[in-house]
Amino acid sequence: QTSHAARWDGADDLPVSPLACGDEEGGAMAAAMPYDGGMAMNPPDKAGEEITLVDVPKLIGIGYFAATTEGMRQAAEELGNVKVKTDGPTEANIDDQITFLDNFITQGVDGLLFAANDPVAIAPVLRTALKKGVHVVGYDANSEPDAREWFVNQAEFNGIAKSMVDSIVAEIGEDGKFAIVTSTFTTPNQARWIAEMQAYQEKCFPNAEWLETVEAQEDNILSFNQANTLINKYGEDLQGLLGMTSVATPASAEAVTQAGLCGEVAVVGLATPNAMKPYVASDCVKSVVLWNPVDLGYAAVHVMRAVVDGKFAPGATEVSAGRLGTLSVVNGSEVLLGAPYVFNKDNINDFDF
Amino acid sequence: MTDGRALLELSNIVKRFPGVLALDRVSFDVRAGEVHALLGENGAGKSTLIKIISGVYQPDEGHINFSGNTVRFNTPAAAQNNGIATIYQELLLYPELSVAENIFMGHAPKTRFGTIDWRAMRSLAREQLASLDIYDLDVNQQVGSLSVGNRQRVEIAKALSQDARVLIMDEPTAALTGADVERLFRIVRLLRERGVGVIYISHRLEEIFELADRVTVLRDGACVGTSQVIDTTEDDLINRMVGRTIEDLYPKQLSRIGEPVLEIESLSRPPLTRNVSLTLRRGEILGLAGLVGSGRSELAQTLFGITPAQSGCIKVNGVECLIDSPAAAIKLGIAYVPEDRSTQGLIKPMSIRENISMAVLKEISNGNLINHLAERELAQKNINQFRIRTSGMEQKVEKLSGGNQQKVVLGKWMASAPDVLIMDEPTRGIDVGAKAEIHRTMSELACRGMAVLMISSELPEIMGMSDTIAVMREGRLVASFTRGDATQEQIAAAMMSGSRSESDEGLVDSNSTKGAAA
Amino acid sequence: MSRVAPTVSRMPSVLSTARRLALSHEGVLLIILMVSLLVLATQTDRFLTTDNLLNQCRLMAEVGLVALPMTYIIITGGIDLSVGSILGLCAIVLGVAWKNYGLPLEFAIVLCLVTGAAAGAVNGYFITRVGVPPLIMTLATLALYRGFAEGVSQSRSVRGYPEWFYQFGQGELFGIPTQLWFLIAALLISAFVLSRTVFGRALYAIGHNETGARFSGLAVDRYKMLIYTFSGFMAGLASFVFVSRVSTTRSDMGTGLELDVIAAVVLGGTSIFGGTGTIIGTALGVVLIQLLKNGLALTGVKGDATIMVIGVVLICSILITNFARSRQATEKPGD
Amino acid sequence: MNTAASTAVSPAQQRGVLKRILRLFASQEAVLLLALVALFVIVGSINSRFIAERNLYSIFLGNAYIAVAAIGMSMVIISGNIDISVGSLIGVLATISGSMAVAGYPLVLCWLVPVLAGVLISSFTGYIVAYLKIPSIVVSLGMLSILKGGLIAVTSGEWITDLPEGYALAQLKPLGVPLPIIFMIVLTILAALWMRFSNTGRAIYAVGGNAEAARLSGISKQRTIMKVFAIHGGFIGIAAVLFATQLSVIQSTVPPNLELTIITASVVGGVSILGGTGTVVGSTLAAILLAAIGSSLIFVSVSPYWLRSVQGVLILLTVLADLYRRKRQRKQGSG
Ligand SMILES: Nc1ncnc2c1ncn2[C@@H]1O[C@H](COP(=O)(O)OP(=O)(O)OP(=O)(O)O)[C@@H](O)[C@H]1O
Ligand SMILES: Nc1ncnc2c1ncn2[C@@H]1O[C@H](COP(=O)(O)OP(=O)(O)OP(=O)(O)O)[C@@H](O)[C@H]1O
Ligand SMILES: [Mg+2]
Ligand SMILES: [Mg+2]
Repeated sequence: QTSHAARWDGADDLPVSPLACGDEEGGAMAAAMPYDGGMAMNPPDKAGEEITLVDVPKLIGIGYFAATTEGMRQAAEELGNVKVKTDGPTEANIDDQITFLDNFITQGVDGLLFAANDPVAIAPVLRTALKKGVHVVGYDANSEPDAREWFVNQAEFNGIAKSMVDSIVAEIGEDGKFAIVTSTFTTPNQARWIAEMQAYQEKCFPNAEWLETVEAQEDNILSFNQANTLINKYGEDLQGLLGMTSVATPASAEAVTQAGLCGEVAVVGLATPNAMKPYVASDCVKSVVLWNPVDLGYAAVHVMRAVVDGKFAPGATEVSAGRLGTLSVVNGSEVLLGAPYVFNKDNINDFDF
Repeated sequence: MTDGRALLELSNIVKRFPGVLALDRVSFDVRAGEVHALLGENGAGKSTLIKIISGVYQPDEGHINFSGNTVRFNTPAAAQNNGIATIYQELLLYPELSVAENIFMGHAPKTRFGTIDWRAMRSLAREQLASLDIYDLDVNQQVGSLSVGNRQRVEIAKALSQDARVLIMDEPTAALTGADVERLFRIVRLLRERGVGVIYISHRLEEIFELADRVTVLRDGACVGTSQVIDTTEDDLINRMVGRTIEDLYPKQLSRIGEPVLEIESLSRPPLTRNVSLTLRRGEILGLAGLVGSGRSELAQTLFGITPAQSGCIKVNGVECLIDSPAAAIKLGIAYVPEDRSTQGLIKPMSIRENISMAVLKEISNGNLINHLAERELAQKNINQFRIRTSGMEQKVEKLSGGNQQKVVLGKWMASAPDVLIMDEPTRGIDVGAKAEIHRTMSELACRGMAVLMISSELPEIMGMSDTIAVMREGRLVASFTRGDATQEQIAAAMMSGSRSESDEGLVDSNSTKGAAA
Repeated sequence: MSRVAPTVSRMPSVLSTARRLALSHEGVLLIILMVSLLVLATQTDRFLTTDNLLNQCRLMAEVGLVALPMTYIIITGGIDLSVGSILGLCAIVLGVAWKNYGLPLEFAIVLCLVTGAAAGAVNGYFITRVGVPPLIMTLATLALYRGFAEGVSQSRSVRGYPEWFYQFGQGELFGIPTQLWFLIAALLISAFVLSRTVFGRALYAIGHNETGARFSGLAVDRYKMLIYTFSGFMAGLASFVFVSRVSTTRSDMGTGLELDVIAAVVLGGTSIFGGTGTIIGTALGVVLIQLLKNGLALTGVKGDATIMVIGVVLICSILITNFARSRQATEKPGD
Repeated sequence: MNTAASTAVSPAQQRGVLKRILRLFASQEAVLLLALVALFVIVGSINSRFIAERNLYSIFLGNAYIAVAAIGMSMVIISGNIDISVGSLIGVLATISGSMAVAGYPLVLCWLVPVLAGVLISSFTGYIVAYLKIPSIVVSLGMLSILKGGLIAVTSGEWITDLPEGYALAQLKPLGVPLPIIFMIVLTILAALWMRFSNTGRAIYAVGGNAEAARLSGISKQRTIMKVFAIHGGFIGIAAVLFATQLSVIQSTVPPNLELTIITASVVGGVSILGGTGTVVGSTLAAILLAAIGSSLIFVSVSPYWLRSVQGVLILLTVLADLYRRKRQRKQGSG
């Protein structure tokens, strides 16, 4: 346990809730919480009518949000009465994102979908939207609960943390040593995942050693360089690398491959299947953790449609989401997409995003 | 030596600038093997004419004939390729590059493979400087660290390093002292022998008589006439230039010299100011003579707080004080007219009005607010007093002729009404008419109790205007004379005496061995 | 020569004055602004409404505040790339001083402004006394100050400010967003100082020829020190407004701000080589960029296309001014 | 000034040689080299793995493309210009290269076309700068937006995967040395020689040092700037290919802050932002130094939160060391 790892607490002051160790589903959803989301004020009744939605992801122009956009397109096509457009800043910038949302509220839309760069910063503008009768649903990265109606949660933080840690431990053993490559320490999702991972690891694998965490932006060559530096710094001490973003994971895999250390340094991380296929095929990477971002976008549109149609109101415990079947409500106002998915050599070729 | 046929011929050249007709149907020619002088008041159009020849400007009307063909030089490169080399009035060098590179920029010697031959370039540069009798310049030195005089020498070497058929020199001697001027003349005569046509511009009339074969006078952009130099006299030329005769170029009024205002004692800022002691009194004009690089400007800048002294003491009105910035100097009533007007004296892209008020901004403002009315009055007063030729006070200074720019610098500092006025080459590039005017003003100011420290490379000016003459050499004050005591020869001897020739030889040796070692 | 052409300008005919104004860069910008306003207004009726416009003012306040001192700095031929990082640092100081050290929020705000000024003064000190070129100095502090922000905050955000604090970023005064008052006041003062005072004149002189300005006895170093400090201070002010607007403090606040600000200033006609530029131009530049972003978004143009349009406008506006100037220069002797 | 020291011949000769050696050591390159060596020695003694061959390769390998891009950038800056759009350009060119590879074009074309495209796009920038006389910072700021917006509009951020076998140029290791390192060294040497021994190379210094003087000595400013930008585009193209082929996927986006990294390498390498001085050797050394600093801080386990501050301080120290050297030199020069 190094000194910096000790400080991981998700950069906010929320408590961590590690799931139970091992395979037992002990951490099944806690008791139902009352609805804590917000409400659109006197929205026009558009039940069954065509609606226009705008999706403002953290940033546009990266693979992950290209996939969620694709999911939204699929849902819109399937539903037939939804039009959805994606637009947002070109850098993950809290200020620009707010500007975009502001503009869309002015423009007048029926619903806003968002993935927040900062849960608090985005809240005022979302509240404005609710006040003006615009429905607001988040996905991927949450805002303060009362600033939106529902949040489609791809997987709970502690669930992801458990999958990641379980996967890496499966490869390097319960007393293995590993390091992490993340985007930045201020990115909320990543920060929380790391915090949950640490809590889970301390609880379930106290002998595993967490060597270091490095930042690498959303830049793949920087990620590659950082992974290389970690490999060089720790030598044989390093047994595993965890990539916290869909950029860092393939870059770490690449670094391991180019260093000729496949099999000696395990790579596990969040990533999209397409980027990981070569490494999984070459057996350098055994497992990749992710939900399906296409499904995430798809679910978000379905949730929004259900809200507009009045079929999904506060207090509901589940919602039906097209091909995904029914999704359950957790934490008061979150719709859970499901447990995180672990891709491996057997199933990775079934996915294309 | 003159074969009578024109090498370069300009006919009926017209050039207009916004608001100004700079050249009005001027015809002019140079023959192979002659020195053709071009004279005229400040702003008469001399520089414009030669810039047309060298391809910087294109004429609005008229044509140019070069060795029998009508030509049009659209770029300076085109003129250069035709063998026209030019020394411009404003020094145009690359401050970050070495002396050698400055000399050969654009036509560097090449190796067999077509790449630049640095070794040859350095040795050729050394040769070029040696042919000008310049041994104290290191060809590897950055030009940015040279004094104006030395930069002028580099500029001359640069022009002479090209194989020129026509050599144009726009006031090449403005920043040079006697010996350097002599050397330059020797070279010009040599080129003349070789059949080069030389166009020579200068405001020092005696140079015209020494060097030129023919002379053309421009006035208000029009050609007043061309004549053989032997057929004319100085008065005649002046008359043609300014339309009147100048009685006395040095109208020195003897003033009452009062108590000391500026006393300096063993002031040092090595390596260029060493142990200088000097006293400047009210009403006194102190002329400071010296060779290029003798440290006069350096001393002035030390007094003005630009390069504060490292030791010694400065007393103003008897009170010892610390001068560590120009602002401090100005507060003490010291003003400095710098020698390098382009970078130090003026903010060229700004208007005449703004430049003239620059040093007295605080005085003409109410608190921090600029009083535009007062500013305009001040500018107009200066334009009238020094007869600055301009289309108005809003004219950008960079659009003025060289001499008129110099007048703006003078005006700017005289406006500040200081107790001590330090002037570094004050009449550089100023025409005879205006020169007399400036000398008169200087003298008047002295009579009213101002103390003037005048640095000049023109001995006649030093002799004509100073109450006291001091001579600097290698950073030290080496001699001092009172008005009337000294002859030109004595001063010149004080400027040069010492080990100059010996150390020159030493340098030649080390230079050539370095060259061989390289 | 000095047959000075008969000066038409003595009798300033309304027409020629109007033409001169229209041909100035500010004129060109104003025309572009008007045209875009008109075009955008015909595309959507949600654009030209008081609500929308006021809201846009809220959004552009931070860039606007920082752009004013940046104009000063660029006029002197310098640049300040560290403004974004100073903004981040100040925001963190504000948050951390209040939350972690328990200082009263009012005091934390003052501390935030002082930090900004100090950060700017450090830039100024190295630039004037040590002689580090501004670009290099601020490139280094761009990394340094951001690093401080991360270090001090340990990359944690600070939230949960008291309600009154949000008044500055989210509230209104007489129906006008609070920060717009700040912006307008700062704008008027800076414009006045630049155009009327000795200080302003000195900035132009320094930009054109620093040596010349120094030889004229202007206190060049002091002025430069002042403007870099001012720049830091305004970044601090902007950070306070920003934190108040977005209700949170993060160490990555203001990332990339420097380019937005420089784009606005340059679009406003301030020459990057120093010596020319006006506050009015900068104000127009800020407004034009903000309205283009907003208007294009409202008419359904996507973000990627919008930034392309802004790139084109940036180049074209300078191109048009250059063209107008050269036309003016060649026409003059003819008439 | 003539000094008494040059009386005897042999000491002067010795002094000449000594002086030349000293002069060699008193250059920006030497300062950087010294800093680099110091860094390796200090960090190597703390953690010997830092100077292991593998880590040295990693440092060079992952940053070679930055060094290559910095060569072109240095030329642009020496000519008195700047290019802020390099990051976006590299993103665009890498995407072009990858898309062509996936579409099945011959590999050689996939490597060459981006270089040509780089030359073309950059020449376009150069054309606007040189012939339409718009300051390069404005043009490249505009180009940055245009290229970035265009890239997003075209790819919407889809990664390029399934790259064909053999495409990964940067992963080749002829003679055991990774190709990017070879590229970096060879290109730096070639560029350095070219800058020193070619007419155009000198013209770049001339135009950057004093454009007016250059014009009057028959050097065409326009053509020189065009050439500089074209060549710069070539270097950017090569950098983009190295960037694209380094990993097995191409992230078809603009790498964040890449332009600042490249410009930092140039200016820390001693290229004066005012134009006229600097060398490409310096910029390459600086690129390596910056990369080594980044890596070394991880090796000595600087708290990740304070990492960026330390980096900023180190950059500043390098700059200050150079400034100090220059001051000393100036003092000696006048003595
Ligand atoms: N680029 C320009 N734009 C506008 N006016 C100009 C420009 N260059 C010169 N002029 C004007 O043209 C006239 C002639 O200037 P020129 O430089 O040829 O004078 P000159 O004879 O060389 O004077 P001096 O002896 O002072 O150098 C002057 O009135 C000057 O103001
Ligand atoms: N800024 C500078 N940096 C370094 N050396 C300088 C600088 N200015 C002048 N020098 C050197 O100082 C010496 C004396 O210069 P200074 O200008 O004081 O002499 P001067 O007598 O006024 O001669 P000049 O007629 O050339 O102006 C010159 O040899 C020059 O090389
Ligand atoms: Mg002239
Ligand atoms: Mg002098």
